[in-house]
Amino acid sequence: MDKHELQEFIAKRVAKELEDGSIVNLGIGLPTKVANYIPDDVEVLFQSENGFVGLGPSQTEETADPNIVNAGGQPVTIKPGGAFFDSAVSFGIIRGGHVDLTVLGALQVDEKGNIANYMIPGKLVPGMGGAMDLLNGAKKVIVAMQHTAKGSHKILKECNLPLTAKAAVDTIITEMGVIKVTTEGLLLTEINPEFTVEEVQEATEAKLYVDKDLKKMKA
Amino acid sequence: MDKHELQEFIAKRVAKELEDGSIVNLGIGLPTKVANYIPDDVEVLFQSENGFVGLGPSQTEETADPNIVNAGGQPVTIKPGGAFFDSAVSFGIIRGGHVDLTVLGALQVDEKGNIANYMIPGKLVPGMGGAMDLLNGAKKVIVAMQHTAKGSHKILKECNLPLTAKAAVDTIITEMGVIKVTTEGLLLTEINPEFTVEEVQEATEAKLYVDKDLKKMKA
Amino acid sequence: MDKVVDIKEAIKDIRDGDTLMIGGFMANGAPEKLIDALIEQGIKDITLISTDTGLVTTGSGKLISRKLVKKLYASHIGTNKETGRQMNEGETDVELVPQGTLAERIRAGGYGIGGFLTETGVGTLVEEGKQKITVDGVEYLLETPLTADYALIHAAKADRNGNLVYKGSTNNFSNVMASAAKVTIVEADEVVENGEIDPNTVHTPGVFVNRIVNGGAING
Amino acid sequence: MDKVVDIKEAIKDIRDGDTLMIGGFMANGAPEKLIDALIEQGIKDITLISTDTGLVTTGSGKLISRKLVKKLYASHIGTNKETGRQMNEGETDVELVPQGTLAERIRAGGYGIGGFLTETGVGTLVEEGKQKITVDGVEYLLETPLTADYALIHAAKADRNGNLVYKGSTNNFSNVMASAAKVTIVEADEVVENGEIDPNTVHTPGVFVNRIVNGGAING
Repeated sequence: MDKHELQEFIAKRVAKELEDGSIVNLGIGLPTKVANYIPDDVEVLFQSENGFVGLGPSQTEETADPNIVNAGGQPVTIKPGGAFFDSAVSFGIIRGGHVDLTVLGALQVDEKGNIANYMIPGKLVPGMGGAMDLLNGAKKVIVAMQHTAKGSHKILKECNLPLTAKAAVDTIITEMGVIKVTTEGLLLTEINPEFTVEEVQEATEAKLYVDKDLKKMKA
Repeated sequence: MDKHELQEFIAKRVAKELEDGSIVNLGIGLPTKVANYIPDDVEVLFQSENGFVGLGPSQTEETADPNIVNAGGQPVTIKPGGAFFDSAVSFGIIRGGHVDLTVLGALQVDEKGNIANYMIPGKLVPGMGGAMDLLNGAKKVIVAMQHTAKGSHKILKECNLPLTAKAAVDTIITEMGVIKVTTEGLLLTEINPEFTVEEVQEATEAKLYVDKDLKKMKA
Repeated sequence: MDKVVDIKEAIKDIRDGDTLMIGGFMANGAPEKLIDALIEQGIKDITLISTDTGLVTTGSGKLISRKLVKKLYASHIGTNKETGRQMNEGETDVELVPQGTLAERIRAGGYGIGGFLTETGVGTLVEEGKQKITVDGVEYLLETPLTADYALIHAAKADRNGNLVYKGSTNNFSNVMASAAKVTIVEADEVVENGEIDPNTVHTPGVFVNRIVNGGAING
Repeated sequence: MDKVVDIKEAIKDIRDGDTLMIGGFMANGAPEKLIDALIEQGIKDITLISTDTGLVTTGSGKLISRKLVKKLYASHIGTNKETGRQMNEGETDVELVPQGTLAERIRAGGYGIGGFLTETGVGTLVEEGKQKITVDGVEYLLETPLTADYALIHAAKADRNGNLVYKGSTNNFSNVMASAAKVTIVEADEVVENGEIDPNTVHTPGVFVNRIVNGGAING
């Protein structure tokens, strides 16, 4: 799989985690692609942290309404039954536990569920935006990312970049498998049949426990 | 003057304190009457703490819109240029210092500007409603009340009823005069010509300082 | 998502001892039909959070009059004489909360705020049992969040997703209460399809609402 | 009360070193004409509070690109490369604030809240220099209010009293910023008479607004 295919594969698998009737916030980048793969029998409301629920599909320059953009600043629509509000309400929704699921990318995740995804000191400092609030506030946090960064480990014993949040991640979904963060450590519950458990462990710094009921990962 | 005339006299004098362009909150009872005496050249916006600015006149049963009541639960109107909001915004306006003036009644006021107006322990405990917020939040606080309660002092050296707020009152307006709360004590700045300074002092437990520029109180 | 349910269905899991937030300001904007249905269903020992207790025969006051409330958080109880009597005779435990503090504590409960600092109540009985925190030389009370098992509120209009529109001064505490309960139940005078409420005019987003009762369709 | 003024009049008392809040999310809903007029007037050493710094050529980013900002409070600066460069080279002092915390700190500033407790940022660099408070066994950061000398915001519509209506996602930080500045200046695409905005649909009450510029009547 090339990078594009990898990302679509991950997004498709994440989409299966979406529960009917839930409120979902998707981060920028790979997580945004999840919206393209929602199962037909599942209705979710997407929240856009800049100020609405009912986020609809991206628009072209021709169809764009300049008054409606997503959290990436791109033109989108609002679906029937959506609502606009200000940033204080939007983050009240997030921080008050009214978002059922958030899907975010990460630079690093560790076996305690710590996550680093907003800065590389002295190099890349885009800022945390709404990520810290989402990680603390959302009922469930899925990290969706490629398993390694050009071969370097991203799933670590302990993050060494500045944290975005402590003990916040519930599930990690990569092209290699699905990993749950448990109090005992990282539990591999699904594996992409293209890889062996040994290969996944090799691509992971933290120790992986393997679910006795390990399943094949299907996108 | 009978009780009714006294109250109208006080309300008229208070009305002269209203500044053009200001946001004003009037308490229930005597303070409400102030709205009837706004000078022609003065435009004020009244806030109703249950959720709007632009409070208009009271309505009869026939003209009442059941969706619009004032903080006393009575049917009123909203004036053009007004706005409705929820209680959190309403008290944000109050606590954030966006109300220029509040006029409230009191059971007791003292020379430090302390005020008691929400309970008589074991007897009358209606609750503070929005009074504590108004006393702390409004830029200026006028107490409008009869000078004594059937002869008993209400303007004291020190309040002995549970306080509604500490050091909150700026001005006291009664049928006898206008008293400013200063760091040196209570300063009588205007006197109703029907009374002598001695009579006002006698009706006041706290020591009154008399302004060297003492004016006649006109309603 | 269609959150519209029958009124009996909407409230049937409310139990004795639950904590309820009930909207309305002197019963203006109170969910009268939900309250009546609750009385009919029969529950007791409620912890009630309501800015006032309406009048003896309106709003949340109806629960007080029937002695169904064990503990009350309110800012003003002067318009319902029965509340004062129950308080003075020790029948009901009443915590008086300044109205702005009450609204903000409820919002904090709904918005994930662990507490907030306010000058309201400093130097008064409201201080009792509260932590005082000084920031930049100013003394504040630390007020903590309020949440509930159920919020019962009224709206003029709801769509099926639960987006709400209020009229006039009837919003008052309803908007913040909607956010602060595990289950928020709305009595709406009118229920419309999704898309029929302009998303720019929604007062309470449907994400805060769990069940909608069509109040306009209920007799009486 | 007629708060409508000429654009030059509206901003003429803004001085070097003042603290400005500027609305907009990646410049969506930013008061572009007010920002342009401010650049033309010529000020420097601003303390800027803005959730992001737009792009290099839009929104509050235009002030960054011209090196007019001394200190910045923002949640995200990734879309304006010049902000990152100035931060890394020590030209501009940048305090990164989580977006929800930023909105809440501004609201606290406008609403008279002395501070609030949040779990956001616990265990991260955001903790630095902040008081930690434990309530019921949960550790929170005490976040303090933000206020400004001026707030510069955009609205779709304003009446002469300053009641504002936004469209779509353009509200974002504007509503809270309006409450938190000594002087709030609005660039409205349309100005209407009092009474022409339904009081039930007002997003920001005019009590928070001091000056209105009719953006629709200005060329360019």
